Amino acid sequence: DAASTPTSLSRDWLSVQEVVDAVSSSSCGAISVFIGTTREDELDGRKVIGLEYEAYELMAQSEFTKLCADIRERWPTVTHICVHHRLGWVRPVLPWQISSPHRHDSQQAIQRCIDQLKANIPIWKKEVYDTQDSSWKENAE
Amino acid sequence: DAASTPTSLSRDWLSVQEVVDAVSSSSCGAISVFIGTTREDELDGRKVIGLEYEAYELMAQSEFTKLCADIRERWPTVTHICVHHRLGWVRPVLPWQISSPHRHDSQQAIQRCIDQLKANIPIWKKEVYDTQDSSWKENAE
Amino acid sequence: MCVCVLYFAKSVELTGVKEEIVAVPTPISSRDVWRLLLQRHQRLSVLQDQVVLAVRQQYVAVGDQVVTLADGDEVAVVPPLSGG
Amino acid sequence: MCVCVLYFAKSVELTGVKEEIVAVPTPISSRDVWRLLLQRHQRLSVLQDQVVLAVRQQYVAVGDQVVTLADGDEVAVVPPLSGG
Repeated sequence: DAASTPTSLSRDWLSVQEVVDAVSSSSCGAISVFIGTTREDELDGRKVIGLEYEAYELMAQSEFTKLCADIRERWPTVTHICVHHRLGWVRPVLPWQISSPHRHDSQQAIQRCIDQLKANIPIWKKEVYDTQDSSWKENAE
Repeated sequence: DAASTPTSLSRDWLSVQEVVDAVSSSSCGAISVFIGTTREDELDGRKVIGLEYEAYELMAQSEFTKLCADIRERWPTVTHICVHHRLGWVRPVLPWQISSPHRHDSQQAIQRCIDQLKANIPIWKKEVYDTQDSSWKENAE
Repeated sequence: MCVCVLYFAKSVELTGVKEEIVAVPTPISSRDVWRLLLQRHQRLSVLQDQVVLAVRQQYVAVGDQVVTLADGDEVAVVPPLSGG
Repeated sequence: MCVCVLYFAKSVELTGVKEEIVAVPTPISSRDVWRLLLQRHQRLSVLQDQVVLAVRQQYVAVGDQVVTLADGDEVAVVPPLSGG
Protein backbone atom coordinates (compact mmCIF):
# COMPACT_ATOMS: atom_id res chain seq x y z
CA ASP A 1 0.00 0.00 0.00
CA ALA A 2 1.20 3.45 -0.81
CA ALA A 3 0.79 5.93 2.02
CA SER A 4 -2.13 8.24 1.46
CA THR A 5 -3.20 11.59 2.81
CA PRO A 6 -6.70 12.42 1.73
CA THR A 7 -7.93 15.65 3.23
CA SER A 8 -11.15 17.39 2.58
CA LEU A 9 -13.20 20.33 3.64
CA SER A 10 -16.74 20.06 2.54
CA ARG A 11 -20.29 21.08 2.98
CA ASP A 12 -21.38 17.48 2.50
CA TRP A 13 -20.86 14.48 4.71
CA LEU A 14 -18.31 11.93 3.73
CA SER A 15 -19.95 8.55 3.51
CA VAL A 16 -18.72 6.30 6.31
CA GLN A 17 -17.50 3.91 3.67
CA GLU A 18 -15.32 6.61 2.11
CA VAL A 19 -13.65 7.30 5.45
CA VAL A 20 -13.10 3.62 6.14
CA ASP A 21 -11.81 2.90 2.64
CA ALA A 22 -9.46 5.86 2.87
CA VAL A 23 -7.51 4.36 5.75
CA SER A 24 -8.05 0.64 5.43
CA SER A 25 -4.76 -0.98 4.65
CA SER A 26 -3.62 -4.58 4.93
CA SER A 27 -0.25 -3.48 6.32
CA CYS A 28 -1.73 -1.54 9.21
CA GLY A 29 -2.36 -3.09 12.56
CA ALA A 30 -3.69 0.08 14.18
CA ILE A 31 -6.18 2.70 13.13
CA SER A 32 -6.84 5.61 15.45
CA VAL A 33 -9.97 7.59 15.02
CA PHE A 34 -10.94 10.94 16.39
CA ILE A 35 -14.41 12.22 15.84
CA GLY A 36 -15.53 15.68 16.82
CA THR A 37 -19.24 15.92 17.47
CA THR A 38 -21.72 18.65 17.99
CA ARG A 39 -22.88 18.67 21.57
CA GLU A 40 -26.09 19.77 23.12
CA ASP A 41 -25.10 22.87 25.05
CA GLU A 42 -26.97 25.29 27.16
CA LEU A 43 -25.43 28.65 27.94
CA ASP A 44 -27.17 31.35 29.98
CA GLY A 45 -30.43 29.52 29.37
CA ARG A 46 -29.90 29.61 25.61
CA LYS A 47 -29.73 26.36 23.70
CA VAL A 48 -27.37 25.85 20.84
CA ILE A 49 -29.57 24.99 17.88
CA GLY A 50 -26.83 24.82 15.32
CA LEU A 51 -23.24 25.47 14.44
CA GLU A 52 -21.75 27.14 11.44
CA TYR A 53 -18.22 26.47 10.28
CA GLU A 54 -16.36 28.86 8.05
CA ALA A 55 -12.87 28.38 6.60
CA TYR A 56 -10.22 30.25 4.69
CA GLU A 57 -10.37 27.30 2.35
CA LEU A 58 -7.19 27.48 0.29
CA MET A 59 -5.09 28.28 3.31
CA ALA A 60 -6.80 25.61 5.43
CA GLN A 61 -5.96 23.09 2.72
CA SER A 62 -2.30 24.11 2.67
CA GLU A 63 -2.15 24.05 6.50
CA PHE A 64 -3.64 20.54 6.44
CA THR A 65 -0.93 19.48 4.02
CA LYS A 66 1.79 20.95 6.26
CA LEU A 67 0.27 19.20 9.26
CA CYS A 68 0.31 15.84 7.51
CA ALA A 69 3.97 16.29 6.54
CA ASP A 70 4.77 17.14 10.15
CA ILE A 71 2.98 14.00 11.38
CA ARG A 72 4.87 11.77 8.94
CA GLU A 73 8.18 13.29 10.01
CA ARG A 74 7.48 12.72 13.71
CA TRP A 75 5.96 9.24 13.31
CA PRO A 76 7.48 7.69 10.20
CA THR A 77 5.47 4.48 10.64
CA VAL A 78 2.21 6.29 10.06
CA THR A 79 0.69 4.86 6.90
CA HIS A 80 -2.58 6.60 6.18
CA ILE A 81 -4.01 9.88 7.34
CA CYS A 82 -7.56 10.87 6.60
CA VAL A 83 -8.75 14.28 7.65
CA HIS A 84 -12.17 15.72 7.10
CA HIS A 85 -13.73 18.87 8.45
CA ARG A 86 -17.27 19.97 7.89
CA LEU A 87 -18.04 23.48 6.71
CA GLY A 88 -21.28 25.34 6.65
CA TRP A 89 -24.28 24.52 8.81
CA VAL A 90 -24.07 21.59 11.17
CA ARG A 91 -27.24 20.80 12.92
CA PRO A 92 -28.54 18.32 15.46
CA VAL A 93 -30.58 15.29 14.50
CA LEU A 94 -33.93 16.27 15.78
CA PRO A 95 -34.97 19.85 16.35
CA TRP A 96 -38.41 20.04 17.92
CA GLN A 97 -40.09 23.25 18.81
CA ILE A 98 -43.43 23.74 20.48
CA SER A 99 -44.79 27.13 21.38
CA SER A 100 -47.53 28.12 23.79
CA PRO A 101 -48.38 31.17 25.88
CA HIS A 102 -46.86 29.60 29.00
CA ARG A 103 -43.60 27.73 29.21
CA HIS A 104 -45.01 25.01 31.44
CA ASP A 105 -47.40 23.74 28.76
CA SER A 106 -44.89 23.71 25.99
CA GLN A 107 -42.34 21.91 28.15
CA GLN A 108 -44.79 19.21 29.13
CA ALA A 109 -45.88 18.88 25.53
CA ILE A 110 -42.29 18.44 24.41
CA GLN A 111 -41.78 15.70 26.96
CA ARG A 112 -44.82 13.86 25.70
CA CYS A 113 -43.63 14.25 22.12
CA ILE A 114 -40.31 12.67 22.97
CA ASP A 115 -41.90 9.77 24.85
CA GLN A 116 -44.43 9.09 22.13
CA LEU A 117 -41.91 9.41 19.37
CA LYS A 118 -39.70 6.80 20.95
CA ALA A 119 -42.65 4.49 21.52
CA ASN A 120 -44.66 4.87 18.32
CA ILE A 121 -42.95 6.44 15.38
CA PRO A 122 -41.51 3.83 13.04
CA ILE A 123 -37.94 5.05 12.85
CA TRP A 124 -34.85 2.96 13.47
CA LYS A 125 -31.29 3.93 14.26
CA LYS A 126 -28.19 1.95 13.37
CA GLU A 127 -24.83 2.71 14.98
CA VAL A 128 -21.83 2.19 12.75
CA TYR A 129 -18.49 1.50 14.48
CA ASP A 130 -14.89 2.11 13.47
CA THR A 131 -14.48 -1.67 13.40
CA GLN A 132 -16.92 -1.71 10.45
CA ASP A 133 -19.53 -3.50 12.56
CA SER A 134 -22.90 -1.92 13.10
CA SER A 135 -25.93 -2.55 15.23
CA TRP A 136 -29.56 -1.52 15.25
CA LYS A 137 -30.52 0.15 18.51
CA GLU A 138 -33.67 -0.23 20.56
CA ASN A 139 -35.36 2.45 22.61
CA ALA A 140 -35.85 1.47 26.25
CA GLU A 141 -39.43 0.48 27.14
CA ASP B 1 -51.63 33.48 13.95
CA ALA B 2 -53.16 30.25 12.88
CA ALA B 3 -51.81 27.22 14.69
CA SER B 4 -49.40 25.26 12.59
CA THR B 5 -48.03 21.74 12.64
CA PRO B 6 -45.21 21.39 10.19
CA THR B 7 -43.62 18.00 10.36
CA SER B 8 -40.90 16.63 8.20
CA LEU B 9 -38.70 13.66 7.72
CA SER B 10 -35.81 14.33 5.49
CA ARG B 11 -32.36 13.45 4.34
CA ASP B 12 -31.41 17.12 4.39
CA TRP B 13 -30.94 19.51 7.24
CA LEU B 14 -33.60 22.08 7.91
CA SER B 15 -32.02 25.50 7.91
CA VAL B 16 -32.06 26.98 11.40
CA GLN B 17 -34.10 29.85 10.04
CA GLU B 18 -36.78 27.46 8.78
CA VAL B 19 -37.13 25.94 12.23
CA VAL B 20 -37.28 29.33 13.92
CA ASP B 21 -39.74 30.74 11.39
CA ALA B 22 -41.94 27.69 11.74
CA VAL B 23 -42.68 28.38 15.40
CA SER B 24 -42.15 32.09 15.79
CA SER B 25 -45.43 33.66 16.69
CA SER B 26 -46.29 37.01 18.19
CA SER B 27 -48.99 35.44 20.38
CA CYS B 28 -46.61 33.00 22.00
CA GLY B 29 -44.74 33.74 25.18
CA ALA B 30 -43.02 30.39 25.36
CA ILE B 31 -41.17 28.26 22.91
CA SER B 32 -39.78 24.95 24.08
CA VAL B 33 -37.10 23.31 22.07
CA PHE B 34 -35.80 19.80 22.19
CA ILE B 35 -32.82 18.86 20.13
CA GLY B 36 -31.56 15.34 19.82
CA THR B 37 -27.88 15.11 19.00
CA THR B 38 -25.49 12.45 17.96
CA ARG B 39 -23.11 11.66 20.77
CA GLU B 40 -19.60 10.42 20.76
CA ASP B 41 -19.90 6.92 22.16
CA GLU B 42 -17.46 4.20 22.80
CA LEU B 43 -18.71 0.65 23.30
CA ASP B 44 -16.44 -2.35 23.88
CA GLY B 45 -13.57 -0.26 22.56
CA ARG B 46 -15.42 0.51 19.34
CA LYS B 47 -16.18 4.08 18.43
CA VAL B 48 -19.41 5.10 16.81
CA ILE B 49 -18.42 6.72 13.55
CA GLY B 50 -21.89 7.33 12.25
CA LEU B 51 -25.58 6.72 12.61
CA GLU B 52 -28.11 5.70 10.06
CA TYR B 53 -31.79 6.43 10.45
CA GLU B 54 -34.41 4.50 8.56
CA ALA B 55 -38.16 5.11 8.63
CA TYR B 56 -41.39 3.59 7.44
CA GLU B 57 -42.01 6.98 5.96
CA LEU B 58 -45.74 7.10 5.23
CA MET B 59 -46.59 5.52 8.53
CA ALA B 60 -44.14 7.72 10.44
CA GLN B 61 -45.84 10.75 8.89
CA SER B 62 -49.28 9.54 9.94
CA GLU B 63 -48.02 8.73 13.46
CA PHE B 64 -46.54 12.25 13.69
CA THR B 65 -49.92 13.66 12.72
CA LYS B 66 -51.67 11.59 15.39
CA LEU B 67 -49.08 12.69 17.96
CA CYS B 68 -49.67 16.36 17.15
CA ALA B 69 -53.43 15.91 17.52
CA ASP B 70 -52.87 14.23 20.87
CA ILE B 71 -50.66 17.11 22.06
CA ARG B 72 -53.25 19.70 21.06
CA GLU B 73 -55.96 17.79 22.89
CA ARG B 74 -53.92 17.57 26.09
CA TRP B 75 -52.54 21.14 25.98
CA PRO B 76 -55.08 23.25 24.08
CA THR B 77 -52.95 26.38 24.50
CA VAL B 78 -50.19 24.93 22.36
CA THR B 79 -49.90 27.14 19.29
CA HIS B 80 -47.19 25.81 17.04
CA ILE B 81 -45.56 22.44 16.81
CA CYS B 82 -42.55 21.85 14.62
CA VAL B 83 -41.15 18.37 14.34
CA HIS B 84 -38.23 17.29 12.27
CA HIS B 85 -36.38 14.01 12.19
CA ARG B 86 -33.33 13.26 10.11
CA LEU B 87 -33.17 10.16 7.98
CA GLY B 88 -30.24 8.52 6.31
CA TRP B 89 -26.65 9.00 7.36
CA VAL B 90 -25.87 11.28 10.27
CA ARG B 91 -22.25 11.78 10.89
CA PRO B 92 -20.02 13.66 13.28
CA VAL B 93 -18.34 16.89 12.36
CA LEU B 94 -14.81 15.78 12.06
CA PRO B 95 -13.83 12.21 11.41
CA TRP B 96 -10.06 11.74 11.51
CA GLN B 97 -8.37 8.46 10.98
CA ILE B 98 -4.69 7.71 11.13
CA SER B 99 -3.30 4.24 10.68
CA SER B 100 0.08 2.82 11.62
CA PRO B 101 1.46 -0.62 12.50
CA HIS B 102 1.28 0.13 16.22
CA ARG B 103 -1.55 1.81 18.05
CA HIS B 104 0.72 3.98 20.15
CA ASP B 105 2.04 5.91 17.15
CA SER B 106 -1.31 6.51 15.57
CA GLN B 107 -2.78 7.68 18.89
CA GLN B 108 0.03 10.16 19.48
CA ALA B 109 -0.28 11.35 15.90
CA ILE B 110 -4.01 11.92 16.33
CA GLN B 111 -3.40 13.98 19.45
CA ARG B 112 -0.93 16.16 17.60
CA CYS B 113 -3.36 16.56 14.71
CA ILE B 114 -6.05 17.78 17.06
CA ASP B 115 -3.73 20.24 18.82
CA GLN B 116 -2.33 21.60 15.58
CA LEU B 117 -5.70 21.84 13.94
CA LYS B 118 -7.04 23.94 16.76
CA ALA B 119 -3.95 26.15 16.72
CA ASN B 120 -3.28 26.58 12.99
CA ILE B 121 -6.04 25.67 10.61
CA PRO B 122 -8.09 28.71 9.64
CA ILE B 123 -11.55 27.45 10.49
CA TRP B 124 -14.07 29.24 12.68
CA LYS B 125 -17.16 28.01 14.47
CA LYS B 126 -20.26 30.03 15.25
CA GLU B 127 -22.85 28.79 17.74
CA VAL B 128 -26.43 29.71 16.94
CA TYR B 129 -28.85 29.86 19.88
CA ASP B 130 -32.59 29.37 20.15
CA THR B 131 -32.83 33.05 21.07
CA GLN B 132 -31.61 33.81 17.53
CA ASP B 133 -28.33 35.20 18.89
CA SER B 134 -25.08 33.68 17.79
CA SER B 135 -21.47 33.87 18.76
CA TRP B 136 -18.12 33.01 17.22
CA LYS B 137 -16.13 30.65 19.41
CA GLU B 138 -12.43 30.67 20.19
CA ASN B 139 -10.25 27.65 20.82
CA ALA B 140 -8.41 27.77 24.14
CA GLU B 141 -4.71 28.60 23.82
CA MET C 1 -54.80 -12.64 -1.23
CA CYS C 2 -51.45 -11.22 -2.31
CA VAL C 3 -50.17 -8.60 0.10
CA CYS C 4 -47.06 -6.47 -0.05
CA VAL C 5 -44.82 -7.19 2.94
CA LEU C 6 -42.36 -4.44 3.92
CA TYR C 7 -39.26 -5.09 6.03
CA PHE C 8 -37.33 -2.45 7.98
CA ALA C 9 -34.03 -2.14 9.86
CA LYS C 10 -32.83 -5.46 11.29
CA SER C 11 -35.53 -7.42 9.48
CA VAL C 12 -34.07 -6.32 6.14
CA GLU C 13 -30.73 -7.75 7.18
CA LEU C 14 -32.34 -11.00 8.29
CA THR C 15 -34.45 -11.56 5.18
CA GLY C 16 -32.22 -9.90 2.61
CA VAL C 17 -35.24 -8.16 1.09
CA LYS C 18 -36.92 -4.80 1.64
CA GLU C 19 -40.28 -5.89 0.29
CA GLU C 20 -41.93 -8.87 -1.33
CA ILE C 21 -45.34 -10.05 -2.46
CA VAL C 22 -46.71 -12.84 -0.25
CA ALA C 23 -49.87 -14.92 -0.71
CA VAL C 24 -51.90 -15.15 2.55
CA PRO C 25 -55.30 -16.60 3.46
CA THR C 26 -57.85 -14.14 4.84
CA PRO C 27 -59.19 -13.58 7.45
CA ILE C 28 -56.11 -14.59 9.43
CA SER C 29 -54.75 -13.96 12.93
CA SER C 30 -51.72 -11.72 13.16
CA ARG C 31 -49.88 -14.62 14.80
CA ASP C 32 -50.46 -16.74 11.68
CA VAL C 33 -49.22 -13.91 9.44
CA TRP C 34 -46.00 -13.87 11.48
CA ARG C 35 -45.70 -17.70 11.29
CA LEU C 36 -46.08 -17.52 7.55
CA LEU C 37 -43.25 -14.97 7.31
CA LEU C 38 -41.09 -17.13 9.62
CA GLN C 39 -41.59 -20.06 7.24
CA ARG C 40 -40.24 -17.95 4.38
CA HIS C 41 -37.36 -16.48 6.43
CA GLN C 42 -36.20 -18.66 9.31
CA ARG C 43 -33.72 -16.05 10.49
CA LEU C 44 -36.62 -13.75 11.42
CA SER C 45 -36.99 -15.90 14.54
CA VAL C 46 -34.39 -13.72 16.32
CA LEU C 47 -37.11 -11.03 16.39
CA GLN C 48 -39.68 -13.37 18.00
CA ASP C 49 -41.36 -11.70 21.03
CA GLN C 50 -40.00 -8.27 20.02
CA VAL C 51 -41.69 -7.68 16.70
CA VAL C 52 -45.03 -6.08 15.93
CA LEU C 53 -46.75 -5.89 12.56
CA ALA C 54 -48.43 -2.98 10.86
CA VAL C 55 -51.39 -3.69 8.59
CA ARG C 56 -52.38 -0.84 6.30
CA GLN C 57 -50.10 1.38 8.45
CA GLN C 58 -51.79 0.52 11.76
CA TYR C 59 -49.91 -1.36 14.46
CA VAL C 60 -51.15 -4.90 15.19
CA ALA C 61 -49.52 -6.95 17.96
CA VAL C 62 -48.56 -10.51 17.05
CA GLY C 63 -51.38 -12.47 18.68
CA ASP C 64 -54.98 -13.57 18.39
CA GLN C 65 -56.29 -10.51 16.62
CA VAL C 66 -57.84 -11.44 13.29
CA VAL C 67 -57.18 -9.20 10.29
CA THR C 68 -58.93 -9.14 6.96
CA LEU C 69 -56.62 -8.57 4.05
CA ALA C 70 -57.24 -7.45 0.49
CA ASP C 71 -54.99 -7.77 -2.54
CA GLY C 72 -52.21 -5.19 -2.44
CA ASP C 73 -52.57 -4.42 1.27
CA GLU C 74 -49.41 -3.25 2.98
CA VAL C 75 -48.16 -5.46 5.83
CA ALA C 76 -45.00 -4.28 7.60
CA VAL C 77 -42.60 -6.06 9.93
CA VAL C 78 -41.73 -3.59 12.70
CA PRO C 79 -38.63 -4.43 14.79
CA PRO C 80 -38.10 -2.51 18.08
CA LEU C 81 -38.11 1.23 17.36
CA SER C 82 -35.13 3.51 17.94
CA GLY C 83 -36.09 6.95 16.68
CA GLY C 84 -35.59 10.11 18.68
CA MET D 1 0.06 48.43 -4.38
CA CYS D 2 -3.52 47.20 -4.43
CA VAL D 3 -3.99 44.05 -2.37
CA CYS D 4 -7.07 41.94 -1.86
CA VAL D 5 -8.03 41.89 1.82
CA LEU D 6 -10.12 38.89 2.99
CA TYR D 7 -12.19 38.94 6.19
CA PHE D 8 -13.44 35.86 8.04
CA ALA D 9 -15.86 35.00 10.86
CA LYS D 10 -16.24 37.87 13.37
CA SER D 11 -14.26 40.29 11.19
CA VAL D 12 -16.92 39.95 8.47
CA GLU D 13 -19.57 40.99 10.96
CA LEU D 14 -17.47 43.94 12.12
CA THR D 15 -16.61 45.28 8.66
CA GLY D 16 -19.70 44.21 6.77
CA VAL D 17 -17.57 42.95 3.89
CA LYS D 18 -15.99 39.62 3.00
CA GLU D 19 -13.31 41.09 0.80
CA GLU D 20 -12.16 44.40 -0.60
CA ILE D 21 -9.33 45.92 -2.59
CA VAL D 22 -7.10 48.15 -0.47
CA ALA D 23 -4.19 50.37 -1.57
CA VAL D 24 -1.11 49.90 0.65
CA PRO D 25 2.48 51.19 0.56
CA THR D 26 5.21 48.56 0.30
CA PRO D 27 7.39 47.44 2.03
CA ILE D 28 5.30 47.87 5.19
CA SER D 29 5.29 46.40 8.70
CA SER D 30 2.40 44.07 9.51
CA ARG D 31 1.48 46.48 12.34
CA ASP D 32 1.00 49.25 9.80
CA VAL D 33 -1.16 47.01 7.59
CA TRP D 34 -3.38 46.39 10.62
CA ARG D 35 -3.52 50.16 11.43
CA LEU D 36 -4.55 50.86 7.89
CA LEU D 37 -7.41 48.38 8.12
CA LEU D 38 -8.44 49.85 11.48
CA GLN D 39 -8.68 53.27 9.83
CA ARG D 40 -11.11 51.86 7.28
CA HIS D 41 -13.14 49.88 9.84
CA GLN D 42 -13.02 51.28 13.36
CA ARG D 43 -15.08 48.38 14.71
CA LEU D 44 -12.19 46.02 13.97
CA SER D 45 -10.57 47.39 17.13
CA VAL D 46 -12.47 44.78 19.20
CA LEU D 47 -10.08 42.23 17.64
CA GLN D 48 -6.96 44.21 18.69
CA ASP D 49 -4.41 41.92 20.43
CA GLN D 50 -6.24 38.80 19.24
CA VAL D 51 -5.91 39.06 15.50
CA VAL D 52 -3.17 37.78 13.21
CA LEU D 53 -2.79 38.42 9.50
CA ALA D 54 -2.04 36.02 6.68
CA VAL D 55 -0.08 37.33 3.71
CA ARG D 56 -0.17 35.12 0.63
CA GLN D 57 -1.63 32.40 2.90
CA GLN D 58 1.22 32.51 5.45
CA TYR D 59 0.56 33.66 9.00
CA VAL D 60 2.20 36.95 10.01
CA ALA D 61 1.81 38.26 13.57
CA VAL D 62 0.81 41.91 13.92
CA GLY D 63 4.16 43.51 14.79
CA ASP D 64 7.47 44.76 13.47
CA GLN D 65 7.85 42.20 10.69
CA VAL D 66 8.13 43.94 7.32
CA VAL D 67 6.29 42.45 4.35
CA THR D 68 6.71 43.20 0.68
CA LEU D 69 3.44 43.28 -1.21
CA ALA D 70 2.64 43.04 -4.91
CA ASP D 71 -0.53 43.99 -6.74
CA GLY D 72 -3.22 41.39 -6.21
CA ASP D 73 -1.59 39.78 -3.18
CA GLU D 74 -3.97 38.15 -0.72
CA VAL D 75 -3.97 39.60 2.81
CA ALA D 76 -6.31 37.95 5.31
CA VAL D 77 -7.60 39.08 8.69
CA VAL D 78 -7.57 36.00 10.94
CA PRO D 79 -9.65 36.24 14.15
CA PRO D 80 -9.05 33.59 16.87
CA LEU D 81 -9.53 30.12 15.36
CA SER D 82 -12.22 27.70 16.48
CA GLY D 83 -11.98 24.67 14.21
CA GLY D 84 -11.87 21.09 15.49
